[in-house]
Amino acid sequence: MAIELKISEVKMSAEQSGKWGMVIDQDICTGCQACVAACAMENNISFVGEVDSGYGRSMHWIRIERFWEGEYPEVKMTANQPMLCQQCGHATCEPVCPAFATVHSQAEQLNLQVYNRCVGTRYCANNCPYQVRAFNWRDYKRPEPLSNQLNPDVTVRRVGVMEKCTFCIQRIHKAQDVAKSEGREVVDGEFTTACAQACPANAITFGRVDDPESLVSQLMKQSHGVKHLEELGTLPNVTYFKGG
Amino acid sequence: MSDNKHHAGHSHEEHLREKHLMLDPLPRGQMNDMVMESMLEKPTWKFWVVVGFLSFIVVYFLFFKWGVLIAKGQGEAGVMRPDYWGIFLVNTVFWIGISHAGTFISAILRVFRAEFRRPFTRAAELMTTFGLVQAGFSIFMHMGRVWLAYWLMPYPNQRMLWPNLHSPLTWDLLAITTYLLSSTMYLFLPLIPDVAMARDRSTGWRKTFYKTLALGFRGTEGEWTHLRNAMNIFAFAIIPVMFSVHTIVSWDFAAATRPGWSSTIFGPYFIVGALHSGMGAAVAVLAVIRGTMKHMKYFIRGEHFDAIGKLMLIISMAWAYFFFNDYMVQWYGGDKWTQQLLHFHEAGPMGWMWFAMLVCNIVIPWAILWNPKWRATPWLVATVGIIINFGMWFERYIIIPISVTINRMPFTWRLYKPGIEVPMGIGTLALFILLYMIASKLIPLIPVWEVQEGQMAHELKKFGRETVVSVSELE
Amino acid sequence: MIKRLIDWLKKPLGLIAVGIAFLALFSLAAYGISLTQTAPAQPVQFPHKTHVGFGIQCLYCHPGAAKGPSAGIPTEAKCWGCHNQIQKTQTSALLQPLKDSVISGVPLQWVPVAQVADFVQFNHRAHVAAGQNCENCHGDMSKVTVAENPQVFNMGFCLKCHQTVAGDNHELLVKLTDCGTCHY
Amino acid sequence: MSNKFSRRDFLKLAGVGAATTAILTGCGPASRFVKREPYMQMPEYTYNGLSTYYATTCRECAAGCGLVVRTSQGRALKVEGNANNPLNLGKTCARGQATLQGLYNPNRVRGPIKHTRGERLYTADANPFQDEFADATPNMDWDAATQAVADALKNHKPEEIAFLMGMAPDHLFDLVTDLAAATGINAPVRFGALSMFESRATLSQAAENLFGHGGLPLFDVGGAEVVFSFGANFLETWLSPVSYTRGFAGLREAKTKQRGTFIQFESRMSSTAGKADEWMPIRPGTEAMVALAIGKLVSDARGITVPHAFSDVDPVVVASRSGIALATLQHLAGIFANSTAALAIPGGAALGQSNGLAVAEAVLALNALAENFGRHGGVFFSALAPNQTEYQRPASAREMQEFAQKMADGKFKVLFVHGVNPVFELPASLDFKNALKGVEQVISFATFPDETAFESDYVFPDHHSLESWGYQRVVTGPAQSVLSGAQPVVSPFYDTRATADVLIAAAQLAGGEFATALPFTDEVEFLRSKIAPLMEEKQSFFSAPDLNTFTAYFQQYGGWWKTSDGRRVPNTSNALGREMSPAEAKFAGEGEFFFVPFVSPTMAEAGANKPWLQELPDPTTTVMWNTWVEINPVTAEELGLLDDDIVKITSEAGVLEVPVYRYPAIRPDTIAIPFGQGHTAYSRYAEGRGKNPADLLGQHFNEAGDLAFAGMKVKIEKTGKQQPLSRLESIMGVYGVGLGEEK
Repeated sequence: MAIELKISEVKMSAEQSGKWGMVIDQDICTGCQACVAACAMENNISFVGEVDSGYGRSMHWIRIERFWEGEYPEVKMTANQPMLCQQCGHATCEPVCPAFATVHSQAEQLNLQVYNRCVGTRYCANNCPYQVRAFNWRDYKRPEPLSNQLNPDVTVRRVGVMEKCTFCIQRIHKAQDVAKSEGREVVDGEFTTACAQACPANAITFGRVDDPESLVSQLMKQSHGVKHLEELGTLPNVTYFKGG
Repeated sequence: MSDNKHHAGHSHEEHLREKHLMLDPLPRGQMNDMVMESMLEKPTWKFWVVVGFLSFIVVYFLFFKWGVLIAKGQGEAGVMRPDYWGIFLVNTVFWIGISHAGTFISAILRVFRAEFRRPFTRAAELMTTFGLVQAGFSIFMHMGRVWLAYWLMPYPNQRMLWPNLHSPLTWDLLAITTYLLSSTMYLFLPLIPDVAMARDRSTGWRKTFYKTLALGFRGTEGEWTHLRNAMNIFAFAIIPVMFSVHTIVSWDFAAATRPGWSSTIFGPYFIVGALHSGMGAAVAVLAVIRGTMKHMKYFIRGEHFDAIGKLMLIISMAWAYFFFNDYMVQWYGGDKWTQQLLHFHEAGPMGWMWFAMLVCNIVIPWAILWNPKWRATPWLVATVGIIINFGMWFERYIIIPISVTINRMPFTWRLYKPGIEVPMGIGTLALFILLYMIASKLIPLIPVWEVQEGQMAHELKKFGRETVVSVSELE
Repeated sequence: MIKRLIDWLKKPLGLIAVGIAFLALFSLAAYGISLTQTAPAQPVQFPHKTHVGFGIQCLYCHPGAAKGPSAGIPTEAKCWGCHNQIQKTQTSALLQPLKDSVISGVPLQWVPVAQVADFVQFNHRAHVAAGQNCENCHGDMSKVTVAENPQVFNMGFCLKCHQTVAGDNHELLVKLTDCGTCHY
Repeated sequence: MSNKFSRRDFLKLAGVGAATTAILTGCGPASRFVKREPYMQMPEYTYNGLSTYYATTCRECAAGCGLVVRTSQGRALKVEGNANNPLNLGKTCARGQATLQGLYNPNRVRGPIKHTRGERLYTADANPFQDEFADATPNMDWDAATQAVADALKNHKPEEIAFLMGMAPDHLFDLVTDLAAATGINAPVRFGALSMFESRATLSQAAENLFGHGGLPLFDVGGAEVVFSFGANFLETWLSPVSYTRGFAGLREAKTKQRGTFIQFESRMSSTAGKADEWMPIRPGTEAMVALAIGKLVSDARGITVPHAFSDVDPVVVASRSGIALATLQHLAGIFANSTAALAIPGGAALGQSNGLAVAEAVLALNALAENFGRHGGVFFSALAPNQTEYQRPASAREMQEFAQKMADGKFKVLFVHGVNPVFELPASLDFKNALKGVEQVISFATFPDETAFESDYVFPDHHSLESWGYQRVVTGPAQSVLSGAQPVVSPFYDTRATADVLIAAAQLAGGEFATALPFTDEVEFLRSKIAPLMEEKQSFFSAPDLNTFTAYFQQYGGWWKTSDGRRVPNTSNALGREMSPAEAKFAGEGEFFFVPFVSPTMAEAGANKPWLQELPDPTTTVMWNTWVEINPVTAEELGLLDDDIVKITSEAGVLEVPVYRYPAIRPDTIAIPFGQGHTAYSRYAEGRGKNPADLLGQHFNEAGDLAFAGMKVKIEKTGKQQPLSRLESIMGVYGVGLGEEK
């Protein structure tokens, strides 16, 4: 009991700000899908085939949204909007999971998805206002030898399990491990997520939001940053610079 | 049965006796025999054909398809982003709703001493239990990894892991389990005198069966006192359980942040909805029992349909109130996504269902049940009951897969197309009917002691020229 | 015929026969289940206790434990590097598989003993760096021939130690009991 | 356990037990115990569980971006950008990321095969999740294969031997060039569908006409303030997408200057045009006159004499022909005129028309007007790669037509094909497949069982690019002179062999001048001979005292590049003096619709065999796994077409049936189809998926010899059939279809 009490105290104080955050500049995002591919390659995401992907079952952890404004010839494509798990400080997915499979990481201030605890009620996905969770609707097999490229640092999910963007937590852990073995702190920009790493336009910046010196904190201070659906009180940790 | 009682008499009195079971008493022994006869009657070939057909559906559509679902994953069903919840949860809510009627009829009407309840409390209570079984099946079908469902139960483990008590689904599980256990007990308690009666009138394996179930009940005064006390306690205790269950089910939706779901009125709205569908299902079951089983025309009469019909009408009105209340509250909430959703309900591709829901739940009940004559016509009321159930199923379908189509990320909106849920849902319905059919051959569907108790309390008294029904207070 | 068989089965002797058949089937099944819990044999009956007895450090053969997530199985070049110089082991029948493997270039197939589930991301380095000795988890290798797993590596085992280590250090406790520390 | 009870018996019993268990427990925990193989000899720099990173070069397109591949225990795990490489500075595109899906593709050619033309190289089952191999079994060994190549070289006259190679100017191209120079065989021809759709010959020819000197222009988008792009899809597949995307980010990221303005003139909104501030839905064929009109209006706005180049054009006529109002033209000219760093880029479909060369010249002339040559944010000639003396452009479509004609005429007896899939990539009207019949012996070095390999007599599979040595010249993109280096990051997965090794060995076998032309023991020695001269270069990113160290650095850094700016400034003295024709393009074929094929931004020409590229949504339509035709919704309504309706598109060259995507940002008189799908081979992921718009293309060229791929008019007919397109987007949410809000 004592342990739990302490943990909840940490949570109360940590709700003010997250630890890891991201800034996405929609003005320079070209929608090229490099982040989507990089994410899939890094995180062992299954492809689902034509029929299922057309039926809303694709497993992209990050998707690029675009809408249209106006009618031809005055039509405009709205700025590409990469949508991924916002790693909310006060996430709506967390309280509804009956099994604590989606929990808040007190140490890293991320929304975790613990695959092996997930029983597949899909309540979290239902309750996610950003609709960024992907469910393993089937056992999507990777035919041999495609499985050779699986990243050993990321659990391969099986049927019936929810999954979502983790802010490449395996890279966070690896960087922390390396830094610790060298007796120092993780330096800003020392590592980044797969999507930010790939982005040819450098539209994605990842880093510590609790470090005022970090690049991502500096960017977040800019006035044109917005957070999506902030009015729901989710305290998202991804800031968007709108296009134009 | 009432034929041989046709002797010359006062016509009004005669009319009353013909109409009201409570005023048309038969000796206890004769009623016992009638019930035993209806139960032990050798089933016709039709019965076996139906049982065989239902068994096939249950085995193939429910269990085999469930195996397929487990082996291949939820992709076999029609769920996807954003409709993560589909017909399985529609059915869960639907069956829990149905199960409410049993408790309502049995407990609330018992508490309020509604005398017309007496012959069919058993049938209604069975509905509670059997309905909950289907609800349980449905919610387990919904789970992605059902083999790990036991993780939702709090049990001590070295991992320091417990179910999340913030989650409405955990409350749900606790509520439904409580409800299932208490309703089963509440079904069993009034059954004891009847199985004791059956024990004394049967031989062979049935004797052993009833003997086991009767727990040695002999009908002594002490036993009756204890039984009555227990039943009274349960009748009072189960009412809040019943209300809580569907309120909690409604919180699955109301506690979520989705447009159209986070509505404060959902609790009572769901309960009234549950009673609506439950009464409809109960009246349909009664009509089938009355039509197919021997001697049941004596026990279940027009007056019962009339009384339930009145209840259905009132509940329909209450439902209509809550529906429009919910609609208005959401409409005036001014949230653009909710408004989009409300518009989608009526004008979207599933708009027909929204209108069908209103017709089935409001227009048809109101149009038919206001008329006392129609209300006393069993087949008509039963048809209305079935139509209401369609309407209520539509209501849940609109609340779940149709409402989750519209969310705050328009890029993901998609319309739900059911898959394996349909046969599996039919499987649960078949299992429900099958359980009823088996129960009709195993336990007395009419609580004879309760009927007799009522008949003893009722008498026709004459005050001057007026014949008046008087009910003496029971101990 | 069948009727006679059934009649016989109803007699005491028949009942005993049914019982025995049932027991046999049951035991076979139990054995089968236990088989899935029993590791297959190792290609070489590697005597850990002998090697430890010579004073060879764990990290000599499993240097990965101090460097990264996986301790690793030593390469055959490493094994043969020593054994090639020892007259006795050059000809030992027990070491024949190793010799064959070195000559043919087909690696030995070891059966890993200490395993965690694939949804657990275990890092040896952090544990070694935190001062955990190998035997805390892997047992005393100076006592066993073929390596055995002294305990089941389940979550209770991990958590118990994590809690003990964290003690009153609250920040450390949060880190060490965070789901995301091991599961991602 | 007694001695009598042998291990074999034990295993038998165990088997029975296991079977019983499987039945009783319902096939429970399948394999609880695994086997692990240690390294026989572990490289000293590696540890179990720690990754090793190798620098190499991306070969998914010809740009030559540097990669760093994460490997662990002999498996390649993740492709990352090489931060050192000046071309891509650590970034990659989606295709680069998916390279591994090619390396571990389930349908690779597994070894040398003697093959009957037309036979399949893998079974047709297209189940993307099926596990079993179904590939053709190698039926010869590499000695025999080398002998076959040697025989082919030796037994034919030099002029009867031809090499057809991929677009990338790589070490193999140099090797074959050397071989050809020494032995007199035909010089290798390089081609790729991308070069066709990029119209590289046109760009180079236009530069020559204007500046008196050919070469690939480099547009410094990042330094510009105003960018006018005439069809150049530089954020998708054009020339060097990663470096141009970085340039675009520089244009938009207002660090030191105003946020740059970007205007795109294009008949359909490509994903590049989608990022533009203003998209000008210009009528196809009027690009040249619009560019000239803007030039004239800019001159007017600046109050200078209208240069000769722009004097022939009448903006009023241009406005009526192009569909851009005169006021808009003036407004655009104002933007261009008022900027100190304006840039105009010609490219894409604008050049793939009958007057493509005129378009390129007119747009380059605009740059001359902006006087941006050699300036920050202006036009340069791309830096030449270290071992290159002039720009070697890939073959134009007309040259490919001539090549195919020679094949059909029986002029070539032996054809070696490497790194290109002409049967798929060339327009069907060119009929390369039939032309192959005129060649006695076709030897394919295909890594994947593509359409050309299906039509070959031998398939001698090369390693996948991640298993190969090599280098690749960076043709355009960075300011520096760059040679991207490649090295194997994993050992070959199958029994494949480097084509360079095969050719060297075969040349030795063939003897004579072949042997003296390639006096190397293997590919690596050849590479070293090519790299060695770089040691002498000044301003080098690294230097080393001896060749071994130098090559080691070359591998470690993933190539070699200079630290100095190698871009050349064009001589623009005559650029504005030329007479330029404002004539419209001519369109071939009958029909009411302009036809614009464009390269799929996610898949390009060779991505279709990678399942994750198939599942990447197209940036503009979000369609996955299929081909679509973009039709303006108004046109669709007139034709009675809805989304997913299959239409029959007829051109003078062919017929194609494609499902409709009602695309709001395309001219009503234009339809567009992405190129990249429609394979009839090339692995289970590519085969039978979508349609190839090249089937509709006729043999029409512009003045520079590039295919006038956007110079066709086509007819559309409704077929009444339907095929649902898999989209990531919601039709309801994005287009409001099915929400009950339709008119």
